[in-house]
Amino acid sequence: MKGFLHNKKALAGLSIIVFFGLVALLAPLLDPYNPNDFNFMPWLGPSSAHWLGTTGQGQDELSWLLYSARDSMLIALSTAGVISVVQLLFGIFSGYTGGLTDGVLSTVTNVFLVLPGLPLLIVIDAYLPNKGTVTTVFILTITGWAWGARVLRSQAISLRDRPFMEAARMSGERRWRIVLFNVVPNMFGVLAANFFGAAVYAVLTEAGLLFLGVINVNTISWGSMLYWAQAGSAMLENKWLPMLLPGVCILLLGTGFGLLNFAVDEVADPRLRRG
Amino acid sequence: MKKSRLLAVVTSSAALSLGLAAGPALAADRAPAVRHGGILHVVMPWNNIPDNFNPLNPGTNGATAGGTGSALYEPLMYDNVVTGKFTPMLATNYAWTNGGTKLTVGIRQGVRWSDGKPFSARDVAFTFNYLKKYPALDLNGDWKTPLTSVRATNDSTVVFTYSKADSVVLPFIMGQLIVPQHLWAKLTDPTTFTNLHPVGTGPFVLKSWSPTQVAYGKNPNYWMQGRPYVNGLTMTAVKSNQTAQLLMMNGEAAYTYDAITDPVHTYVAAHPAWNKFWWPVTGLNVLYMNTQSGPFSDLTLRKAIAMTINEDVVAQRAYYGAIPSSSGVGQTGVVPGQQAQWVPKSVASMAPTNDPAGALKLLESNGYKLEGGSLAGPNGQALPTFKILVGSGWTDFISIAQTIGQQLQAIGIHSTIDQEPWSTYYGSAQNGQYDLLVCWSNGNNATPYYEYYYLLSSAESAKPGAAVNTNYGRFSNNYIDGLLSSYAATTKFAQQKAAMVAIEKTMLTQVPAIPLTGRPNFFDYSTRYFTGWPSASNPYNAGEAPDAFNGGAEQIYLNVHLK
Amino acid sequence: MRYIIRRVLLLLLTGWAALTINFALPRLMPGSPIQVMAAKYTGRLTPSALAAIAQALGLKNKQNVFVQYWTYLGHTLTGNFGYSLSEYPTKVSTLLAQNLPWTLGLVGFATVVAFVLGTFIGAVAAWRRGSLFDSIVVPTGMMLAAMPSFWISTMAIYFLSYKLGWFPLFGGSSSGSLTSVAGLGSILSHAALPAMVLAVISLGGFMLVMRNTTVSVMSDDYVKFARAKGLRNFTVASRYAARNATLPVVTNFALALGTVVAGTIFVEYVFSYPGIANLLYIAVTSEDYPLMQAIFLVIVLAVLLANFVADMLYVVLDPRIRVGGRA
Amino acid sequence: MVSTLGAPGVPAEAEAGQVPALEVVGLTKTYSVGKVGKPKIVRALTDVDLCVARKEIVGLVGESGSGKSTFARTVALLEQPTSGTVKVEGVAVPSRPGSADLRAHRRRVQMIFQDPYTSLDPLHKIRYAVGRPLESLAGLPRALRRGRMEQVLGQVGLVPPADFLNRYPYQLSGGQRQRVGIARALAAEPTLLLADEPTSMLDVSIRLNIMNLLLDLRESQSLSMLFVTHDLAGASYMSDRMAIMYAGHLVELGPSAEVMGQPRHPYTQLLRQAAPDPASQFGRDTTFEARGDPPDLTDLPPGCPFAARCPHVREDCRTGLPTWRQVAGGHQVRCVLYGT
Repeated sequence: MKGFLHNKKALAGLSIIVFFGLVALLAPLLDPYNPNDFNFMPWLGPSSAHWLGTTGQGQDELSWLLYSARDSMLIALSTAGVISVVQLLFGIFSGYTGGLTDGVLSTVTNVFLVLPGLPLLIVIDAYLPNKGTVTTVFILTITGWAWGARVLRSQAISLRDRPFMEAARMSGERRWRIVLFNVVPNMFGVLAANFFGAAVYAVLTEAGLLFLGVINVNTISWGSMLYWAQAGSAMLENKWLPMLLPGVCILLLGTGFGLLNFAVDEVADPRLRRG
Repeated sequence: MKKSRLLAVVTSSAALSLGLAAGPALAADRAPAVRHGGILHVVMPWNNIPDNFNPLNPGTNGATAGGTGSALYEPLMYDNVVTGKFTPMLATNYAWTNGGTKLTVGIRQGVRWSDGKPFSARDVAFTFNYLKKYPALDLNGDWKTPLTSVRATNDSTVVFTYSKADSVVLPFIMGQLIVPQHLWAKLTDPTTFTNLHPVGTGPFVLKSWSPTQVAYGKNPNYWMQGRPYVNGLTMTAVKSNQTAQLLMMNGEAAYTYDAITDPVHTYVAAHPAWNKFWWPVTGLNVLYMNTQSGPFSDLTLRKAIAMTINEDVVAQRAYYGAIPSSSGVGQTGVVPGQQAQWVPKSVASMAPTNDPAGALKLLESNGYKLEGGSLAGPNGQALPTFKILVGSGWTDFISIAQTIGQQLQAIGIHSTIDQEPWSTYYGSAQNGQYDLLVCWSNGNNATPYYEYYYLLSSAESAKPGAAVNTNYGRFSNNYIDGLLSSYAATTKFAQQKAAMVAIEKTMLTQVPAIPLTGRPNFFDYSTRYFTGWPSASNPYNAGEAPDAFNGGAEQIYLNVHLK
Repeated sequence: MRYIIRRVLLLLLTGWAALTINFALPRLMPGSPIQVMAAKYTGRLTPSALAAIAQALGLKNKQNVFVQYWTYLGHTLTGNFGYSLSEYPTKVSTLLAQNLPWTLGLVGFATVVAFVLGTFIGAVAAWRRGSLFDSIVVPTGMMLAAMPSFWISTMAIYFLSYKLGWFPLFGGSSSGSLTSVAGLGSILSHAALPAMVLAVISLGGFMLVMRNTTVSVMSDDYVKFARAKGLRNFTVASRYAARNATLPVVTNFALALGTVVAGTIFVEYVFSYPGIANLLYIAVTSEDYPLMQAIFLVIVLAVLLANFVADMLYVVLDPRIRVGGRA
Repeated sequence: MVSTLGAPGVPAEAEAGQVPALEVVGLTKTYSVGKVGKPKIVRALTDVDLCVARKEIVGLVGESGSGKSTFARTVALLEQPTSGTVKVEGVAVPSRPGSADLRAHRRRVQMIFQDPYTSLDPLHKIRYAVGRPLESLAGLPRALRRGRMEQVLGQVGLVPPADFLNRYPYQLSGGQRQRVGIARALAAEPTLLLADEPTSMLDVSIRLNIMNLLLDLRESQSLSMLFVTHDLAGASYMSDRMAIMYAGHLVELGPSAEVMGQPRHPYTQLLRQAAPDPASQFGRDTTFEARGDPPDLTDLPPGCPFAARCPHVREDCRTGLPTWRQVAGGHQVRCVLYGT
């Protein structure tokens, strides 16, 4: 942990995440207007009343931009959380348990790895009746868990053969306790790196799905901001701020999670550590 | 389509006889100097252009590959839904006799197919009988009407015989594209036939094809002397609306059919002198409520919602003022172009005004209560949060839903927007699985009849749980059904109008559905190189799309010419 | 040998599972293509026209699902994908043939550029670990990897094509004839911007993976030893470190193909490019089952084969695997 | 108990009617490996009999792959025996032990692992390693645990014990870690200790310390011990008796001085040559000069497993497994060179 905080990439990533986290928490206080308020003239330019102007729908751009941090943080953290749990369970059941379970689960992973994720997302989304955050997290999880699961599986396999697992058995530990207190904590480094990797995936993919108009574009989020900018022909209205800024925010948040992923990797893998 | 329709002698319509007398409505005839030449570039947001020019094939691009129905093949007459006029094409005249059960159509002489073979009434009869043989090709459902036979009595006459009178089939008969008997009689499977070397009577012939572009050249055998003015036509598929728009803005194409977002400030603003659009309203966007069961079966609630929604704001938000709203007299469901003829002053004076406060009073006097910002029903229970169903990706409908949702909060009705992929959206609409639905109306025509028929007729509704065809609100009322029948039962304009007026009043008093905005044809054009376009002042067509298969776009190809 | 047999079996098993999912997914989708079409024509098609279309598309005769599955497997093996619903009556195979070359060209070019440039930059960064160059490369790679492809595409079109007019606005070419010199020039000028965007967004991943694997390899004893022996930096870097680090990068690349397709969907969508990824998006949104299945299949097979080739490459390059198996 | 020839593992005390700490009879362990449909059987242990008397240390010696570790792990029930019986203090271990049986077994039998660097969970403090057996095996009330932890750490020479309780494994040296490993094994007060090459991963200078610690513990805690090693000299220093294992078979068994001084089995002689001076050589890795490789355990020849490498090999060696022969008091060998 100490090494982690001395890592520059970790610090930079953490600062970005904390920044967006604060914006997300304080959005109702920071927002000059309610982002759902459509009562302004559409496509106003930047002014003292609307620092970034208004959308084609007549909403205040700045309020939308700030409030959107909530959606992205929520999606990123909850998707990454669910994906981590799935990957962890997978790692334990496939890697630690081994045997036939492992064979079946490994094949499932391989199938998910070769299926093209984005189209699969769109198809599954079309099948689901309710288009809320839960749905989004669900479909992002379905298509996003397989990559990290492989890593966790091999981590679990290598843990399974470590002597301290046998030492724990000799100490009379029950199986579930070994899993909980010896296996899981030792997977934590990989798990954390995967968590941040999944967060990058979630942020980018959700924004992409919103941009394509596949999931609920009434969400106040950066992806839907881009969707509406595109749909409202912001380009032809010569309004480039509403196209530029949400993208920059997505990019920054993604980079923040990416840096954390990288840093955790570096700290967890001594070969990548400096000096 | 079990409708009882009685004889309707359409020739009694003054408008129609005018159209016939004038011959092809070629407005540019009067222009002093018409320059010939030039290639007209058309752009469309199609994915691909199929290598198939089969005019009878349903396909999915509105029946045919780009230009098949407008450049290569022709109908008997073009039915202009804006003016109600028929423009003779392969037919020159028609008459109903035998109590409205016999339709005699005069066929134009001197027409040749583009391969040089002569065209005659036998080709027409062949085409209709072909549709009977292959029902999959019968897009207009001609053989689902009381039609019993189609015969060519000689080279210039075709006779349609009906088992009983049906006045409303005429637009469909006249709109049918005609194919050459000498080529099509040999086909074994016309439903999957890919017509790679099309032979038609239209003004153009196919020159080249690629998945993204087709080029057409002048048909040397074309029957109309001196037409078309242009030497050729290209149609380009660009996949996205926005790209089509960009090409139009840059003057790289002169004609497209595209619902441009905020056309005045984007497309027109780029070159105000050239970039024009004419969006004639031919239908409606409607807020449907399930009147069969649930809270919206209560008239009070429907009325209050209608009073609360400000259609002008809705139209402004969704279409940036480019399309008229259905406020005021528009609440009758009669589109603006038809109002002068079909809406009398007595109905116009009943036109409601936007009045959320009045809506609340009406609700409260009927047992509803506004408590803590939420509306409670007469039974004391708060109304649930309603879902407004729209199709995903349709930004205009989503904007409409957003605006309505916000406006309804004034009377304590809360809603969320349910955005579904197209098929789910349409399936839910047909199965009544929605609270509130933003959808189009059906039956664009020159009179309000079909609009009302599809919107309100019991025949288009269904029992709970069963799917409806077009009456998504499931409104069912014997009085309305009677009025619709009486319209079809008479040929007298006064009596037809009386039926329509009664329905208009019902629309205002019973609120079976709430008209929101007009639904136009999205015709966009550029006068940079070409002139002679249709417009509000010269509506020789209804602003149809290049892939329309009723000959609408053909009117444009015949009339535009170099500046 | 045992390893190869196991790989082949895995290939077949995964292929079959993907085929089956491919079969099941569209059948799980709600609604029907007719409803999509009705919605698409927003009231301009009469109910009888819809009925006629349904009949022509063969959507009325319902077969037993197992019969359908059997037919599907047979057709897939013989490459008979039937007719596209959204472009009826064009054959799916025709559409594939029309669209596949565009994507192959675009993705091929972009990936090769990204791979070559990315591994080179990554290797140099690893070698000059902790230098200014390295400290720029890592965050830059991170940002490139977090770049939303649809956004960068839109921005590129807005500024480079629309504002500056340097590149065409859309499509694969502007000329009808693609074989002429002008046609070729048109193809290249149209491909330039989307290919650059694709290359830029895939660059980051290659850079970072190459950097990290090289750093790991460099801490291995034999590289340390080679350096200690006084071999020239360049020799060590190219002979020992880079070569051993490239192996995992190559296998990663094979797996990453699936992800590349996702990025390509956005790029082709925004650029209206006539490729297979855009076609897939269209197929999915218009519920064109046969087309969707065929494209899914093409992608799955491509990824599977790439993985298989990478596995075989492993056998050739890493003798340890020939003996035992991998954990 | 029958004659010494019939039951070679039984030491003299057992014959006197005293219940041995460990009594293993006919222990066999096989693994199935390879493809489905065409499995191969690896015979890791074949029909092994061995007894460890109270307070006795028995050295189990063999080269790597000989099955000596498998023997210890099977006795510890980390592996399921394929057949044979294991009795601890006269109580037979159930053939399909439940978790309660396992805990009862581990209460009495504990194991010291080879590698002190990987046998401690790096994420847990020493307190956890030593404390867990107190809770889950000994069932010691919470209040008493700390005292017992300090006591047992003191016994293995980690002083002051309180300091070590809160350290992480990475803060300890290799020798200290192995002491923690021994403390962990001792915590639940077992009667039998299975030491699986406890010194092989340690620096030579520390090996003797650990061995002496184990010898002291035998005295102070009245422990019996199975000392598994590939180091003949180390085994002779530690053990009362030595058992030589080859390819899953015991080939020679006897008092350490006897086996060391007069090795009888050709294999033992081979080992002995590799470690010339027992007094100075224990602690150094011994290597064997052997003709040929150890046999493939999946394809054991029917006769003496050592036949392929044996300089004195005879025809009858290849046909049947030699029986045990008594060569001196308590010294037995399984070789045809010695008369029945």
